[in-house]
Amino acid sequence: MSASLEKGIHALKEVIDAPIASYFNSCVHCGLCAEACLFYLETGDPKYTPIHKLEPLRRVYEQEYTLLGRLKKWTGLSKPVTDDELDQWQELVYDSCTMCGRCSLVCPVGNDIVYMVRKLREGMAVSGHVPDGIKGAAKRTVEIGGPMGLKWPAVANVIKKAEEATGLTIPVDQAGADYLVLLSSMEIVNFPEYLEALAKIFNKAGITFTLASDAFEATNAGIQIGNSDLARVIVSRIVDAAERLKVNNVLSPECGHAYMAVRWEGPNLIGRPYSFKVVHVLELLDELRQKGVLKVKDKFKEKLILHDPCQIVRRGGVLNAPEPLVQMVAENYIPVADKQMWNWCCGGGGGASAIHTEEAEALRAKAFGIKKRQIEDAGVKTMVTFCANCRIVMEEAIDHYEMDTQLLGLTELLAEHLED
Amino acid sequence: MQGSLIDSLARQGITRRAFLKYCAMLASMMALPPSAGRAMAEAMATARRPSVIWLPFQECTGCTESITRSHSPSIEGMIFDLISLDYQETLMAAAGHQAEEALHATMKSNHGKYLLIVDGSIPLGMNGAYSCIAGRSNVDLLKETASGAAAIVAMGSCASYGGIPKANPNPTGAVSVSDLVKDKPIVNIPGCPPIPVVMTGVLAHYLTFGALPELDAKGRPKAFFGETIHDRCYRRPFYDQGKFAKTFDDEGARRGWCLFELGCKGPVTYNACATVKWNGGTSWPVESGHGCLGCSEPDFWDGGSFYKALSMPADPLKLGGAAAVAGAAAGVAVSVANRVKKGAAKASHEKATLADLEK
Amino acid sequence: MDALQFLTWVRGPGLDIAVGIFVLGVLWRLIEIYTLGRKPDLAEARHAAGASGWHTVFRRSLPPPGMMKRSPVSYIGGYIFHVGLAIIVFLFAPHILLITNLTGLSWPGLPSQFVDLVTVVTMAAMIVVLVDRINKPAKRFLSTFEDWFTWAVTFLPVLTGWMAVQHLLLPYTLMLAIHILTVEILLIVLPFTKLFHAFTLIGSRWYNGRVNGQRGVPV
Amino acid sequence: MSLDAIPVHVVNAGEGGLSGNAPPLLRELLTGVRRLLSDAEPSSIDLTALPLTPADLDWLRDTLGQGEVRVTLDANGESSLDETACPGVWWVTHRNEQGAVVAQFLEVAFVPELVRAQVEDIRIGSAYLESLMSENPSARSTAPYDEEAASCRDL
Repeated sequence: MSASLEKGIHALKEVIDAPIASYFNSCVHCGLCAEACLFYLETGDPKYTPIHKLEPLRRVYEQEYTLLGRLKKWTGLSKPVTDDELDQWQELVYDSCTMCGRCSLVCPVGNDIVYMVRKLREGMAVSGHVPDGIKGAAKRTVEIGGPMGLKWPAVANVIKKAEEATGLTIPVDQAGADYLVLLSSMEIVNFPEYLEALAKIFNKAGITFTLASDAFEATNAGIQIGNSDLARVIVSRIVDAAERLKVNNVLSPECGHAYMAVRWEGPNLIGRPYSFKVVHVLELLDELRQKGVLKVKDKFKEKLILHDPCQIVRRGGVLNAPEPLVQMVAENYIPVADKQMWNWCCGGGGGASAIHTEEAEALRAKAFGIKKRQIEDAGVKTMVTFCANCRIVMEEAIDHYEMDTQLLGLTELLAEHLED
Repeated sequence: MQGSLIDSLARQGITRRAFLKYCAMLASMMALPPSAGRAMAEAMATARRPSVIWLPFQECTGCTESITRSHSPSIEGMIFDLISLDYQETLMAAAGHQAEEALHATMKSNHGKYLLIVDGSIPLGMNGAYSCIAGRSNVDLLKETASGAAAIVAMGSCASYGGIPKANPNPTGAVSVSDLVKDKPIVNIPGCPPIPVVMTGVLAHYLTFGALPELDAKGRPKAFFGETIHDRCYRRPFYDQGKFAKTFDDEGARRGWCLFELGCKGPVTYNACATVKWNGGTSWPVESGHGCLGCSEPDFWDGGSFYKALSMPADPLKLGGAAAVAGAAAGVAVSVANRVKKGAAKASHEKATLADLEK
Repeated sequence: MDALQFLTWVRGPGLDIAVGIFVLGVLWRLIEIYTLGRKPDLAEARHAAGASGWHTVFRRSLPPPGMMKRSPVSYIGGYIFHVGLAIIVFLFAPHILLITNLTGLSWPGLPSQFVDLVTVVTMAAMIVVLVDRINKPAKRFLSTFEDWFTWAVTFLPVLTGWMAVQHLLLPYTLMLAIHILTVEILLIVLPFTKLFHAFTLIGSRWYNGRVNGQRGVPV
Repeated sequence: MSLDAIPVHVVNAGEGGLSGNAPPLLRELLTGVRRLLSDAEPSSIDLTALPLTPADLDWLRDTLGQGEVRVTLDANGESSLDETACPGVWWVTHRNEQGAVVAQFLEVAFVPELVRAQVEDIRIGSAYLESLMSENPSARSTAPYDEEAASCRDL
């Protein structure tokens, strides 16, 4: 049962719907989406024009679902989509598209281009045109549990260390807790302090929480590849655990696409609304801040700017929570020009960071140029964000450009300055 | 009736001064320099009067009446006398064989020099049997007479373009003079009827300069048919301000506003009615409150209703209903086909596994 | 076939056919597009002010922050010729006459000298936008035959209409007939090309606004 | 209801201002007058053929002013041949029977051509004088150009 062009076309025929039809009939080729896409702006290469990345999907829609399109296909006027065309498009749909969604906000006729990229990836995936990096991550997540192949013992060990560091207990598989806490592998491996910060904050706020030994992983490589069947398998683990432990809320960690997967795509993947709420850690912290539970004893002194991760802010809708939190904990926070839903992507979201081919990494470095200018224009040495993947991608880019910029996680920053 | 014009005019009680005034006015109207006026006066006064043959074919005598001004004799009528009208059925005393002999005598004696005026269209149907004179079809008569003519004047829309007899369905197969005669200089003076002064202007020009005046693409004298009625119309300012009469007796019509909405064909009709006017300068169709019919343009009778505004489409929504039904039907057909295809695709969905990611 | 007959045909049967194909095309394509359906979003909606389909339908007509700087020609040129076309079609006396004859609705028009000026500005804007499509790499890369064709099909009616009113080049009869003919071509071509964005734009913006509004993002 | 009952206030497009075509005519008149003086050659300018707005004509009329001689000619409608303030320059206006102006000229001449009696007319006039002197009243014709008498003669 291997991937094939027929499967790809078949998948596209399943997902093409009225919005996609309306979008393709509205596009006037004005090129404004390119002016909003960091890959085009930083490289100047017209092939990175967002709507152009959807050319195969457009032709399948036209040939399958319009009368004139069918005629054009039969008369040979419109060439059917070929396998090597999809192969050529892989670089456009994955390497040079982080699904940051900025193009969808800019299109004058209202085409939701990122919505269509997500659908096109359904066809790309089952036709075997997916970057190896993401394919590996998906394989590991489905077979082992997480994109980095972590198993529960590794998580348990991190929990033990966190308990020693904070002196607080971190419950596991505790039924009836308020929050089921999810972690992303990035946090378990690179930023274990996130769990300690959470423990301290929850303790301070008096909120009960638990982890689930069979559903600790928040990320969803199925979404990144663009295959709903695999994504359903991954997200069902979280839903089953949450329903088994009868928690009221599931806490999505500092990870971009995880929030999109669990909060917004999950119900549509499993085909029914959740019986619990999904809350992003920032939304929770903001709630605590408003209740006055979250207080800081001192403030972070140096100048810093905030990077709003696309999947959480622009596409996820967590618009207003981050800024007040940063203002609470940072002495002189400098707001950047394009912020919140107008922010610029770090260049690694939507699975792009998992692609380690040379060209992809060079492209990401180039795309980081826009973020580099933001940092330099603000003249800061520190940048805070709340997505582990953004931090990794930007740290790599900062090393690449030998900049001395320090990256902080917002939750950890709050925890460090939390009132005892 | 030979002898110079000035003698006959004097006998009619027209002083030389009056004649000079008339020539000055005519020259000005034909946009000729004032000096041409005097030249016209001399030429016409002394010219040997050319012989003119007037051949009436499928015509209603409206042109004859308009040209000869039978209802009010004036200088123009007298000028008309300037020509020795040797053959004109309505006006000549002779009839029958006598008239025929006069015609053939004139043709023989002035061969190649006489002016042929044609009035009415020429039927080709039933090889010309629709209209005959003395047993001979108009077609033959025209061909024979035209061969000896120095120049031909097609008088009125019928002779110029076929006019009303040629209107759909054109039962008699009527055609215009220029459709039949190709080898002679022809000047068309369209109009239903044409303006008298145009006729005398052309004759005066022919006599003075021995040639026909400058013609436009449709063979009409540019001096009179160079501009559209619309461009010369005194109600034009109302058109520019968008002030239109909606019905023939509403406030706008009383105020003398533009009749564009009531079907005036002024913008597409070339003629001199707006400046020269009719009935001795009394008035003209628009001034009397009715839109121009465009009678000096070819096939004006088939140019759509006289009361439907030019820019107004006839009935664009005529096919609208049927088109809407057909459009909806096509749309629904495609949408059903789409639903079936999408449903089948969904039904035959095989749950993707990791293996499906590998080629 | 002389000018008056050509005008009569164009005004009569020609326009009937064109309007017929236009109505047929619009209905067919609208049904073909919007009956493909859309799965309802099962995720729990986040209620944020100003985040809904209809807000986007209007808000998306304004340039997003920072975009005007990036390609002013597209925006300013686009606004000018779209507004210009609207003024010419809906506020020019003979056109209002046409609409009144069809629908009975009537409203005061603008003085024709002003509309002449608007027409010239509109044509200038369209030419600038065309040059921009040739020069700007992203636009040129995207452009297919359809883009150049639809530009011409939209530009010609404005040009010939203006020339008819100004009595330029050809006699009024012929130029008016050519003007109406170019309008007919525009009507016939519209539902089957990107010009159909005039209709689908509302649907597209609504979907975009709806999907993002569900997640609380006022796009 | 006669035509002029229609309360039409025609706003002629050019009514407003001067078209600027009138002033150059003065120069043309000057050359005409000089030619008249030097080689006694008359000339005339056809005003109706020129694109002059009513305002231009009024301006011209005011500028050229009024002379000492005003001639009215009754022939086929009234015509007026008035001398302007500049002797030798005459403003000739022809009207038809309905009184509408059909032609206007600026004639540069010692005497406008139409004012001079024409030779043929004089000859007919002399025949009339002779008839006046003849004895029997019936032979006397009532006027040199008797309309009714003329029309009864053969055409």
